[in-house]
Amino acid sequence: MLISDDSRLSFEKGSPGRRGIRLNAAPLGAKGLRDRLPAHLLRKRPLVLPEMSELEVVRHFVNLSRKNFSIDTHFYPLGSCTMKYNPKVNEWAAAHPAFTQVHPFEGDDAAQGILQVYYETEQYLKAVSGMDRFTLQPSAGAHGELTGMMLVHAWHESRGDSRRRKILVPDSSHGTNPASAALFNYHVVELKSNARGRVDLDELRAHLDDETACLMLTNPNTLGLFEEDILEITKLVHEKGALLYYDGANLNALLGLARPGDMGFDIVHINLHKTFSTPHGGGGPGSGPVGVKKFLEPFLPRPLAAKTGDRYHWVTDPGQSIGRLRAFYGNSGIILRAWVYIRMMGGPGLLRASQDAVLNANYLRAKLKNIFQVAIDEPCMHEFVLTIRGAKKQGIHAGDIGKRLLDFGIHAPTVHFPLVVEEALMIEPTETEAKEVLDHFVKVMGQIGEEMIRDPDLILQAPHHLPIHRPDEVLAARKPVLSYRDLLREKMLAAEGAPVSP
Amino acid sequence: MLISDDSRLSFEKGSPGRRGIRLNAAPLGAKGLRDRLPAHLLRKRPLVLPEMSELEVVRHFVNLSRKNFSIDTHFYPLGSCTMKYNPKVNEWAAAHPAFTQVHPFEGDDAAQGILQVYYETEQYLKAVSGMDRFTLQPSAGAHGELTGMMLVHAWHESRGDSRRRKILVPDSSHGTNPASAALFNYHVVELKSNARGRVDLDELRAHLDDETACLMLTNPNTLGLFEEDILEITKLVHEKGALLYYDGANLNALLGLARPGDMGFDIVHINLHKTFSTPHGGGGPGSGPVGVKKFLEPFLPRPLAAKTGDRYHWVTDPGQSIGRLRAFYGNSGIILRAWVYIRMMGGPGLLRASQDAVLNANYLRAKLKNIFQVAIDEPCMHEFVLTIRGAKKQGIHAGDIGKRLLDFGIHAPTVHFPLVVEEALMIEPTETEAKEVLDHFVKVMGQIGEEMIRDPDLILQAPHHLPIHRPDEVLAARKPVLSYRDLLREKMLAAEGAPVSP
Amino acid sequence: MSYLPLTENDRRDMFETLGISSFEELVRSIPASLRGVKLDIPEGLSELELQALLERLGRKNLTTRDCLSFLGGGSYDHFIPAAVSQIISRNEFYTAYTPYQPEASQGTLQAIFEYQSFMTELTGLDVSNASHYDGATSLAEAALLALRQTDRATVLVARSVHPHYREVLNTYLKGTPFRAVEVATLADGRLDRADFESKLGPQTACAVVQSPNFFGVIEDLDGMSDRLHAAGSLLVMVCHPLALAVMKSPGEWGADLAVGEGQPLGIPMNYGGPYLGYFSAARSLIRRMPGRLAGMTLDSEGRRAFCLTLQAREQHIRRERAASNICTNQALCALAACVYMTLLGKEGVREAAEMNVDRAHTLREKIAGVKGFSVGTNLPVFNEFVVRSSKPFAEVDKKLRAANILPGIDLGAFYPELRDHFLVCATETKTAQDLDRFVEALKQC
Amino acid sequence: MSYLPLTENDRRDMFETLGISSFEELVRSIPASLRGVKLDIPEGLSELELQALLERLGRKNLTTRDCLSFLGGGSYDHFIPAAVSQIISRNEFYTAYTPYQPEASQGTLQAIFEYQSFMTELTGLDVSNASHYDGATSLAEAALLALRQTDRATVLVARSVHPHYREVLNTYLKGTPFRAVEVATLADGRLDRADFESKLGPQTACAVVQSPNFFGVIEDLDGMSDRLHAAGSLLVMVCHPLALAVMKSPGEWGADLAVGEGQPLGIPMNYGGPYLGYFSAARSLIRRMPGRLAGMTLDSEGRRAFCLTLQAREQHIRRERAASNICTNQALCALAACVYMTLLGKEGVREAAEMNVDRAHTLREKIAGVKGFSVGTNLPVFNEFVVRSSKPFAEVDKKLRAANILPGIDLGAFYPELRDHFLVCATETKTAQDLDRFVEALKQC
Ligand SMILES: Cc1ncc(COP(=O)(O)O)c(C=O)c1O
Ligand SMILES: Cc1ncc(COP(=O)(O)O)c(C=O)c1O
Repeated sequence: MLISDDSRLSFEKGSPGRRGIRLNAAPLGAKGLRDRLPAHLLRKRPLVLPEMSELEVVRHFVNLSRKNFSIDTHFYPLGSCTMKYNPKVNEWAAAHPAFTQVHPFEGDDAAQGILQVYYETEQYLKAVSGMDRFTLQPSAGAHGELTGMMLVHAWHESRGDSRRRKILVPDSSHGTNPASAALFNYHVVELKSNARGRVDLDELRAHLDDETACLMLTNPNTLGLFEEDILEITKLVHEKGALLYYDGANLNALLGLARPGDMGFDIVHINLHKTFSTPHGGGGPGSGPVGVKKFLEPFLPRPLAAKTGDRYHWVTDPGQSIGRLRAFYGNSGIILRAWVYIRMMGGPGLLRASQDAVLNANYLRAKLKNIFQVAIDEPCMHEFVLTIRGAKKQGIHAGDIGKRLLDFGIHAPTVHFPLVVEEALMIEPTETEAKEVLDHFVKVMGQIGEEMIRDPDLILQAPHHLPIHRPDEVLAARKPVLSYRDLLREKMLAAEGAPVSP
Repeated sequence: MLISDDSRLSFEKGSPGRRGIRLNAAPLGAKGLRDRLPAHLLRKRPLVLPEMSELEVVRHFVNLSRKNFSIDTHFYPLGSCTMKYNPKVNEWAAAHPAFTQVHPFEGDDAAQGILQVYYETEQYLKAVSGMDRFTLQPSAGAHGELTGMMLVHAWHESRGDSRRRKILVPDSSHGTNPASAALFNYHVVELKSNARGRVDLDELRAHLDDETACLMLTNPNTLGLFEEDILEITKLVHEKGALLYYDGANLNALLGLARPGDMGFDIVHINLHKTFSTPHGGGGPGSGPVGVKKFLEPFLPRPLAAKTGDRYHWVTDPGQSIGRLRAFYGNSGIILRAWVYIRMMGGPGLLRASQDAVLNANYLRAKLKNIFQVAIDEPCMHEFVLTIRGAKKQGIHAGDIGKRLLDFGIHAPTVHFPLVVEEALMIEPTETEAKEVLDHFVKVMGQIGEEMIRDPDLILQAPHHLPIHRPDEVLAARKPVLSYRDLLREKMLAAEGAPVSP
Repeated sequence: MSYLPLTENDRRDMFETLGISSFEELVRSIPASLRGVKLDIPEGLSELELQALLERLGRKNLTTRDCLSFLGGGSYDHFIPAAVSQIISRNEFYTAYTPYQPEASQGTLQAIFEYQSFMTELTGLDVSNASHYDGATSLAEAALLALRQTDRATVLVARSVHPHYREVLNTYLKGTPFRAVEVATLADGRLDRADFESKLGPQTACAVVQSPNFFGVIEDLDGMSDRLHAAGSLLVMVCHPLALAVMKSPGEWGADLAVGEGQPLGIPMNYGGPYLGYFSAARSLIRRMPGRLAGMTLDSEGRRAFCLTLQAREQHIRRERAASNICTNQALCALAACVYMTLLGKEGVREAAEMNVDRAHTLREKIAGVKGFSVGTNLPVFNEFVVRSSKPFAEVDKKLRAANILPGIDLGAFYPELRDHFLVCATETKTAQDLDRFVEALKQC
Repeated sequence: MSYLPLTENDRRDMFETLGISSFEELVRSIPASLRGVKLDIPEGLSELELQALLERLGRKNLTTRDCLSFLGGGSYDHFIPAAVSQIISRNEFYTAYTPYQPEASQGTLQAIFEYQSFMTELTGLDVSNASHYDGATSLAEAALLALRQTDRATVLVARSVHPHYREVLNTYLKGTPFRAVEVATLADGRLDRADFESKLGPQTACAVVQSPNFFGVIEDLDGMSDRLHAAGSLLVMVCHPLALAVMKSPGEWGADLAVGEGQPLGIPMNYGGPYLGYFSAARSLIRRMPGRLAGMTLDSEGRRAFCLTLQAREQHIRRERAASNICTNQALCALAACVYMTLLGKEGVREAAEMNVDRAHTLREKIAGVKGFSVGTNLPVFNEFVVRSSKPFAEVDKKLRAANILPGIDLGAFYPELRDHFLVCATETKTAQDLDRFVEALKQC
């Protein structure tokens, strides 16, 4: 048995009195804890924590890790997530003590190395995006979007224009776009896409008015399609005095091919954890730098990285800044990885990366359209969307295809959006996958296509070869067990005869 | 599918022209390779090497790793191998650039840190073993044994005694003991053990004579039994003018409990990769320091670590040294790990380690004797041996039990020795395993005990839940395919109609 | 051009499959006027060159290995067991995405569940999310939650809350109908309860108190939550998580929300990030909680299984009606904290916390005896405290840096009234020799 | 006392199971006079203390990050891709034992098989073992093999073989009926073929030649193997493995055995170890090969499988009749070499080798022009060469160290005739600036 079937929590392992890491807690001063902190400031409720040896802890987590799919073990064509290879030299750099062991308040002169990384990363992002200035504070894409909304607001406010409370987003947009606007108390208006999955110019015109603060757009959009009318769109929006926000989650399609700044976008965020190869870490951390055109620079969060002579430093003049978006400066370890990636790839390498990402996606699209329906069958950019709405009569949903893929050691494509496509499978191979991997994927999809006809149950019951079958998500939400204490409570209730949950 | 079933070689992956790591090979000088090296010194036969992207390489090896059992993923009670936990701080230390990036010829003053580690490790090993001086050159236990044979020879030679060509080893000894003696052209005589698995004093007396150079002994021996007559044994041997060599592979039983030096041994090797927690690395590297009594010090390999005032340095005076056993000084990275371990454990911790190792073994012995026969049912030291000779009528061998254990996620005990016990299962739990793990093991062994009666085939066909079933070892030896080129050749032959091997 | 596996042959074959003769045919939907980008980015380096370059840059950073640092103030130099980085560097952890496919992510999901368990233990509250960006943004989201939950407009924030956190909160509220009102600090560093009382009003959604606060002081919040709850408001606490191993927990103080910076739990200082915003709440607030939650359930065969749950709060389901916009969080940092807590365990966590209390108080006593320096207060602290210098702090700082010591954070930069005060932090990493060396150096000032 | 999971409760329960009341009852077989050991070893440290201590010791080593080093001579500062250590640090690799249970060790076994494939490629010979301790011991075992195979008594060894290797060989032969005879080196560093001819005799089991030899010179071995084979002797070559990517291979020269140090293939200098002895041989010698061999076979269902094979050569089966006593080898280092070769691949390995040739020749040309220094020869080298100083080398060394440069290895320490000669090594890690800095510093001498 290679993968342990033990699903006990750390809390359920170990033994009372067993020790993992111990410290030499002998006090340096003459007094003990109770002399230092009065009783009423002390914790009463005892901490329920595991008591495990270091070996037990290591085995626990190593075995947990072995239950995961990941880029380094599996093909992971999760659309919109750009699951490209995370180069190992990035990890080496980010783990280097010369960068990890630096305190954020050491002062600029004591941090010239990392400051240079901040500064140069900004220059590279400017080059890639065509924007004029960046803040590297935002910690993820959604954080960048929120920053963007604040910038939009600050700009209109600065011009005395406070009617603009409306944010337009296409119905194909990622959930964070409307959510970010709403978090900032903006009013969200969703634009219906046209039959070719793009922004419908008439629909846009119909909703654009002098209460419109901004249009948020992903380009290529979440169907992997480039907005051909982009120049017309940005012109229309600008004419109405609104701004344009670019969700850069799909920038991996465009490096060196086209720039949001040139398209007319005013604000851009870039996901370093997508386009610039930093790892997803099981959900984070990421980094979502926000770039703007010159006229918005005064509003950017402070501090900003700058270089005077040979010296790198932070500029803290408040200007008309919207203020700070997080403590300190940014996710330095992620920014450092992105810097390493950009230096390794170089300009020509980045262009090639996008070209190959687009080529890989189109190749898959061409191969798979013989088996499944492509939502919008045109040349795509870095990703494309299949629809399996035809299989609904057999009760098979897109999610089921995803589950079945797991059996073959392939991660499921994105299935929870874009909402504009029924039963969507959003597939993004990225440029770091070899043609052989794509061909293998096509073969597996072909087999699944046959199974849909021959043996739908095989798909509906999938996955068959993983540590668990499908979890009961309804039960999880109806009776949330979210911590070890919840579990203990549930067990107590069960012992008292209450209906059982896990 | 969590574990890939792909068993292709790296050579069979990738694609011509694909690149992993590239270097910027632009020459600094004016000339190219062919101007530097004349044609007749250049390689003609092209290198057949993989052409893979970095992601492909990472996936290849990560997936390979996932096909292994290891301490960090599985209980590994492999007798005689002391598969104890490998502390992570050891690995941190050994990977520290301040130790990895040091060239062996930098000179003593540039290497005071690592020299201190060599020096102190020697002091600790002296304390643990009761010996007077150590060389840290030998790279493994067997290398230490060979060193020992050379020391034995040098000693006798130095006294003008050149008749002594006989080395005595018990029949329970590890294969390296006779092999090391033989490698040095010594004549090996095997002593039959007595009914209690120990050295038979009469047998010893019968073979001891003035041609005997040395007796090699493991104590506790490979049955996990302490040689109660050890003082008598060493006395007898010394009286005959022969020396005593201590194979320290089982020293994990004795830290702080008893010392080979006190028992009368003249030469000792210690396996840092067993007793002192350094990892086995899939077969190595290890380190096998050799310690001697004062009178043998002049013969030790040079250089030796020394301290003068506050300064650490190498002593290179040849003395009557047998010479050098390897290039440079030793497996520094392994020695450093052992040093860290000793510093972390401290004297009392080491004693406790041995006590717990002995307790764990006896606990298992007591529990398992209800299921299987213990070869010599007495209190054992750090390990013990079961015999399943009773199951031979069902065609079940010790090895089959080992294979069946794999199905339960437990590594097989040692089954290929000691040769004195028929169908032996040599079990060494080590002190780093928790009681719960031992109890689980007992439960599994109980189930296997039942299967032996109920369903022997289940055992004979085991393992059932691993990436491969039993490999055909006869085929492997009959038609050795030992490299990718061998495979290509086999394939060519097969294509030409020759009988097929893999 | 590393990392790109397509060979010229591959590209040719793929072009053929696609029936195209040039890449351009694939990107015809990009208007021609947008093309022809010239990327002003230097040529790629080999990894050999990159490694050398990075070493060079690294030498331009001063690390806490190279000096003796007493800097704290939201980023702490705590001991990190070697096992932490070795575990979180498992490829299967760090190269996985958010665990949307539970069958293929039981490792990550169970680890998040355990992380949530640790944070609820420490905070004494009922639920914890899977992480937020950092302590500051976590606080901002907590305030937004309170505003929504109470349907009120004001957030009271102690002036002793980390200045960056207050700035971030203000940023989040700017342009909204909501605002933050500052509650004063007493001269000894404690919350000014009278000022709090005077500002508590019918529009108060919550009060935000940090403890240990930015000046290091452990607050006595006796009666605070009762007062707030009686007024229909919530109590939000910001805490150093390791302090909670010994300090009365937010749950015990009656807090409704506890947020803060999880960096002390096994995460390096990293020049300020990536860190770990933790976010815990009372059960009643669960449906408004931002961020991901891992829950325990059963699979179709009745086996224990983990999955993301209550996703109806989240943006990918609810879009503009979501509880928050957060998507990517700080999962790997949460894993580090989880591993750290598991490794230290019940006793180790307590030991670590006690050592901080010991080091800080011991050092404060020593500095109190140095001429030219005085300590603001003798109130209990966790691992940092305020020192006042009779000389300009810039001078002190310069002298100590020359002796390779970073004496602390200039408080004047954040609080004009605290010119020549500095914040000194001493964690469990400091030895008796370290403290003595510091005190000796101060004496030379 | 870390790492010990038994609690007092556990011990009590286990004592009960065993029916004992004290540990002593378990160890009664140890004579009383042996007991009462007092371990003179300091109390254990916490990991926090240990980390600090190790950092302190580390600062007492001079690393090649801190200086510009031109040291070679059997240990080389080569570029190592970051992926190597990340892969070999996989818990499943480094905490596994020798793959005796093939079903539970396919990962290690396949990796060894691939390592063997790489070494046979590089050496051009038929088979490679799974590793030996280091280059020197690998050579000693090769000589023993040749002695056994030919049933002869003498090994001819070039004086230009690494001095440590020759010492080790002598150690291995001392006390046996066998002996090593030195073959002279010409003034320009090449093997003295005339001396070889004169020493070749009916008792010659083999000749051992290193290329590039200890002086850096790539030997021209034209006719050598024919000559030896005609005499019933074998040719043993010792080679820098990376040099074999461009240099005529042992197989092509007709060698029977190729051994040497695999450290250049992705293994750090580690102050001399752990390294990697590689060992390759012609197929006819396979049954006498020392060490482990991984073979490819089929499992009972006909699937490809790997296992250790030809174990009848080994000590655990054959005991005193084994081909060698080796058991534990350098498996993890072999894995590192395997990963290194795979990462660099066909082109990368060649590029790395060519860069060495370029750096060494370029530097030699530059140094040849510096007054006070002369280069011994213009013969082709791989990455090192001999420089003669007109001043005492100790002075040069001291001056360059003051400029933070390690100029090379003092050859006088190994060869009395080479006083004030030093061995300079320049690998692919050296840049144009590095070479210039070195040359400038030499000019200042
Ligand atoms: C199109 C799109 N926009 C925005 C986001 C949000 O980015 P983040 O997860 O970094 O907050 C995503 C993330 O999946 C995305 O795919
Ligand atoms: C009893 C005994 N002696 C000697 C050895 C040989 O040690 P090494 O493998 O380090 O060469 C072993 C190794 O398994 C052993 O168990």
